[in-house]
Amino acid sequence: MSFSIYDFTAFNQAIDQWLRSVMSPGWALITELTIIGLVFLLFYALVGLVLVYAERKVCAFMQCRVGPNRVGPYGIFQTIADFIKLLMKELVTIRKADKFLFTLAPFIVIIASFMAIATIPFGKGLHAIDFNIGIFYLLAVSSLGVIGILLAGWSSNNKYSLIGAMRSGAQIVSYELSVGLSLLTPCIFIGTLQFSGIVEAQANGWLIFTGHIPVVIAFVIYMIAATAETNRGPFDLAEAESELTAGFHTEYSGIKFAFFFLAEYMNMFIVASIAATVFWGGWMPFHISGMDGFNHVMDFIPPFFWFLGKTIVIIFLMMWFKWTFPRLRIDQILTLEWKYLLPINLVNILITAFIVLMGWHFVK
Amino acid sequence: MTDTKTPYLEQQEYTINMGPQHPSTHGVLRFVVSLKGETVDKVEPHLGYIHRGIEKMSEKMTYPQIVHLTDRLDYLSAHINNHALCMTIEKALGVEVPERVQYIRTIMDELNRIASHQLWWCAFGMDMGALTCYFYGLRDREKILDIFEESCGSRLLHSYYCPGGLMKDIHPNFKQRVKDFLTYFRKKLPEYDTLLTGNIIMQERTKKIGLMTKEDAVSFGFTGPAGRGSGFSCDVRKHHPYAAYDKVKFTEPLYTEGDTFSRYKVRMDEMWESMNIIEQLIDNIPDGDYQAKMKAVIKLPEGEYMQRVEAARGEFSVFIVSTGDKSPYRIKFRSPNYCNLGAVHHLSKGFKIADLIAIGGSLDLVIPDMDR
Amino acid sequence: MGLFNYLSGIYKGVTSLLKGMSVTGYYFTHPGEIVTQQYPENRKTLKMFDNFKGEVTMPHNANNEHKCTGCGICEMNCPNGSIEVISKSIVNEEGKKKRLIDKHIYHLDMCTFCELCIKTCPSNALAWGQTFEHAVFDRSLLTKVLNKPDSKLMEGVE
Amino acid sequence: MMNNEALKSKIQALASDTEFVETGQYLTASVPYRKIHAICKGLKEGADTAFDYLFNLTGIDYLEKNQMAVIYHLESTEFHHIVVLKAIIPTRENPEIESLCDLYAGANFHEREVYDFFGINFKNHPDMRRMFLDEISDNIGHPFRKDYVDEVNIIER
Repeated sequence: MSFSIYDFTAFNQAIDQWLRSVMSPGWALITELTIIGLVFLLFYALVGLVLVYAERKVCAFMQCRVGPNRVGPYGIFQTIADFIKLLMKELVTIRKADKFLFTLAPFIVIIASFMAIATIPFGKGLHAIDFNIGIFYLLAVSSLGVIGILLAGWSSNNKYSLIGAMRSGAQIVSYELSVGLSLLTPCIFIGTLQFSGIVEAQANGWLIFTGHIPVVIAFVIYMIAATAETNRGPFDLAEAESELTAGFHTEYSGIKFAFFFLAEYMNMFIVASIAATVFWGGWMPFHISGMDGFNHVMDFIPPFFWFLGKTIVIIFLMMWFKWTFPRLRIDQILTLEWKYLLPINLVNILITAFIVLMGWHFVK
Repeated sequence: MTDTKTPYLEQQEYTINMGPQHPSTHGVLRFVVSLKGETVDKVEPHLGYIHRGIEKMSEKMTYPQIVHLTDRLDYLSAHINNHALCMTIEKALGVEVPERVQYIRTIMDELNRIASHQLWWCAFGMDMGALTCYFYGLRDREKILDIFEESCGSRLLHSYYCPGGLMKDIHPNFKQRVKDFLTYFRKKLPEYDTLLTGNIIMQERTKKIGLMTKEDAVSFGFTGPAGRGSGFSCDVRKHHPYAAYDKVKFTEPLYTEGDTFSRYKVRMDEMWESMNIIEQLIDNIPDGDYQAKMKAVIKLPEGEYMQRVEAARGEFSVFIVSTGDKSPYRIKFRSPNYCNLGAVHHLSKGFKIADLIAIGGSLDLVIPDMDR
Repeated sequence: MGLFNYLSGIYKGVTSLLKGMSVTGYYFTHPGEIVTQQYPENRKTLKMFDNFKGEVTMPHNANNEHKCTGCGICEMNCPNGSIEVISKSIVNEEGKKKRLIDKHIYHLDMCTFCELCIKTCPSNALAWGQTFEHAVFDRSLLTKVLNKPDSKLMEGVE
Repeated sequence: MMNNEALKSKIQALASDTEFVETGQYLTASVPYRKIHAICKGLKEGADTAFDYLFNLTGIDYLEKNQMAVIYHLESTEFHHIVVLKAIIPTRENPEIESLCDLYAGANFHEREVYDFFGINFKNHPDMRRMFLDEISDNIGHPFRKDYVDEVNIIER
C-alpha cells in the first residue's frame, strides 16, 4: 500500500514504547489516556468553534447575507467572542427545578458525544480505540445523549421544555432504528463492524460507488435519520424555536447552554464522520482501480484531509437541509420513520443480503 | 350552529402560556393553550397587552390628527388604514377627490398589500421552521419600502394620505421604480413557490389543517385572505368598489378547502393580482392636483359615517359618529385581525400544537390591530 | 396500485425537496446576490431619499433668518404635543407691538412624523431634515430648539 | 339586492316601533333594544334578506341623553345589501341587551369588547368576561364611557 507514509501506527507505537520505557505500564496507560483525552478535548473545542462559524456563514450566504463579519477578518473570531460571552453569563437556575438533574443534563449530553468520537478513525492508526464492534459501540453510546435531553426537559420544570424533551425522546428512539439498520447494509457488504476494517475494505473504491444501489439507498436513509438524531432542522422539533421557544434548553443559560450548543455541533460532526467513514471510505483517498498514476497523486493528499474533506461535505449537506426545509410535525416525523424509512430499510437489507449471498458485490 | 363558546380553563388541564413573549405570536398576544398531549384542546386568547386606546384618544383629536393613529393599528397595511379614514371623512364632507389621488391611492394600497403579504410569507415560513424564507421575503419587501420612502418619506408608518388627498405629490421616480419592482418581483415570486409552496413538508404541514367551512367563516366575520380560503367571497374591492378599483380588472382568488394551505394560496395569488392592478394603473395616472380643496378646520356634519376597505388581512372599516364637532364623538375601527382571532379556538381545536402555530401564521395576526 | 402511489409519493416528495434546495443552493453559490448593507461603513455613500422624514427642522438662510412668525399653528396641529412655541412680544421702531418667536421647541422623542406641522405651516417655516441617527444616551438631548440663537424673521414674512 | 323600502317594510314587520334614518350612507334603523335578537334572527333567516354577516358591532355612550347604544352593521353575503341597526338602551346604569352570539359567532369577541369598554352587559353571552382589561385588577370601570376619569393616564390638553 502506497499510503504508508501517512501511517500513524508506527508513530503511536513509538510513543507507547517510549512511555513504557520511562515509567511503569500502569502509569504509561494513564499518561496515554490523559494525552488522548486532552487532544480530543482540544479537537472538540476547535471543531465546535469552527462548525458554529461555518454554520453561520453557510446560512448567511444562503439567505443573501454576509454573516458575521465584525470580529476579526471575515468575522472568524465571532464564535470565540460568543464563547467568552457564554462563559461570563450568569447561570440561571429555576427555583422549582431539580437542581442536581438540571446540572447533570448538559454533562450527559456532552459526555455521550465525547464518547462517540473515540472510535472514529481520522487516519490510518489515528483513532483512540479500534473496537472490533466499533459501529455497535457507537450506536450504543450516541443514543445516550437522549437521556441528557430528557433530563434537561424534565428537570427544568418548564412545560415547553418538557414537551420538547418528550418529542426528542420519541424522535430519537425511533430514528435510532433507522440509523442502525442503514449502517447494517455496508456492514453486510464488508463483513465487519470494526472501523479500521471498514475503511481498509474500501481501498479499491468507496462503498457508495462499489456497493450497488442498496448502499446509495442506505446512505440517503442514514442522512435523514442522522439529521433527525442530531435534532437538527428540519427535524429540530425538540427545540422548535417557533413553537417551544427553545424546547429542552429553554431554561439553560451560560456555559450549560453552551454545552448543549456544542454537543449539537459535535453530534453533527460525529454523524457526518460516520457517514464519511462507512459510505465514503473514511480517510481512504479516492481511487479508481486500474489508473495507478491517478491513484498515486491522490495518495499524496494526507488521509486526515481526505477524512475531513468528506466530513465537511456531509456537514454542508446537513446545513443545506436545515436552511431550506420547514420543520416537520411530530406525527409526521414518526410517520416518516415507521412508514417510509423502516420498511425501505428492511427491504434494502434483504436485497443486500441477497446480493452478498449470490456474490455479486465488488467488495471483498 | 357553531360552538362559539370560548371555554373557561379548568384546573386539572395541562395548559401552556403561549405569549405574551413568544417567538411566533408576532407580538404581545397571549394564548392560553390547554393541551392533551400534543393536541390542542382549548385556545383562549388574552388581549390588551398593548392596548393604547386609540379610539378613545381619537375622541379628543381633530380629524387630520387621527390619520397618523390609524397607521399604528395594522402597521403593515398603514396606507390602507389611512385610506379608510380619509375616505370616511371625505364622504361625510361630500368632497370630490381628484382622479389622480384616487389612482395614486389605489397603487399605494396595492403596493402596501404586496409588502404586507411578503412579510406574511416570510413570517409564515419562519413559523414553519424554514428560516431562509424570512430573508427572501424581507429582501423583496425592501424594494417596496424604498418606493414608499421616496414618495412618502417613511417606510412603515407613512401618514401619506390626508383628508382630501395626499400629503405631497408622488416623487418623479415613482412610476419607474414601481415598474422596475414589478419586473423584479415577477421573477422572484415563482422562487417563493419553489422554495416553500411546492415543498412536500410544507404541504403536509398545512393541508387539511385548521378547517373552516364557508358558513362558519361568514358567521365569524372571517374576512380577508383567510375568509377567501374558505370560499367566503368577501373582497370589499369587488363588492363595494372604492377609489379606482372599479376601473381595473382583477379576480378575487377563492379556494373552497378552508384549510391553512388554501389561506396560504389565496395570499400568494393576491400578490399576483395586486401586481396586475398596479400594472393597469401605473401608466394611466392622470395629471392634476394631489389635494382637493379642504377647509382649514374639518368639521363633520352630524351623523354616522362608515367606510369599508379591504386591508391586507381582511375587511377594515372606520365608523364615525359625529356631533358636528371638529373631533368625532365616537370612532370605531373594525379591525380584521380582531374578528379573525375570534376563530382561533374553532380552527385549532383537535390539531397539534405545531398546527396552532401554522394556523396563527396563516391568519397573519398583527397584534396592534387587535389591541387598538 | 397502493405500492405505486407509495413510490410516486416518495418520488414527488424528494423532487420537491430537491427543488427547494436548488433555490438555496443558487444563492449560496452566487455571492453577488447578497443584499446586506454595511451600515456604519457606508455612511459616506448613504443618501436618504429627498422626502425622507428624519426630523423637523427650521431652515435658516445665510443671514441667520427663518420664516417662523410664531403663530402657533404647528403647536395646535401637533397630535402629541411635540411642539411648543414660546413667543415674545416686542415693540418695533414704528411703535407697533409685534409677536416674535422666542423659542420653537421640538420634542423629537415624542414626534410621530405625521407631517401635520409642516403641511399646515402658513409661512412654510418648517421642513424635514434628513438626519436619521438620533440615538443619544440622554433623552433630554432630543428636545431641540429649532430656531438658531440670534436668528431673525426673514424679510417679507408675515 | 333589496332596496331600502323593501328592507324597511321587512324590519317594520319584525318590530313595528322602528324608526328609520336614511340620510346616511346605509339604511339605519333605530330598533327597540329589547327586540334586537328577534329582529336579527328574522333578518338572518328571511330568505330574501339573509343578513348572515355581522361585520361591525359598536357601543356608543350618549352621556347627555343618558343612553347607551349598540350599533350593528349587517350585510348579506348573498345579496350584498347592508342595514345598520341601532339599539338604544335608555339607561347608563347596568345597561343590558341580548347577545347575538348564537346567530353570529363573530359577535362573541365584539360583544366582549363592548362589555369591556362600555359596560354593556350582553344577556345569554356564553363567556361574558373582559377582553382587554382582564389582567388588570377589577373595578377599573369602563374606560370608553364619556364620564370615565383616570387622572394618571388621561392627560387633557
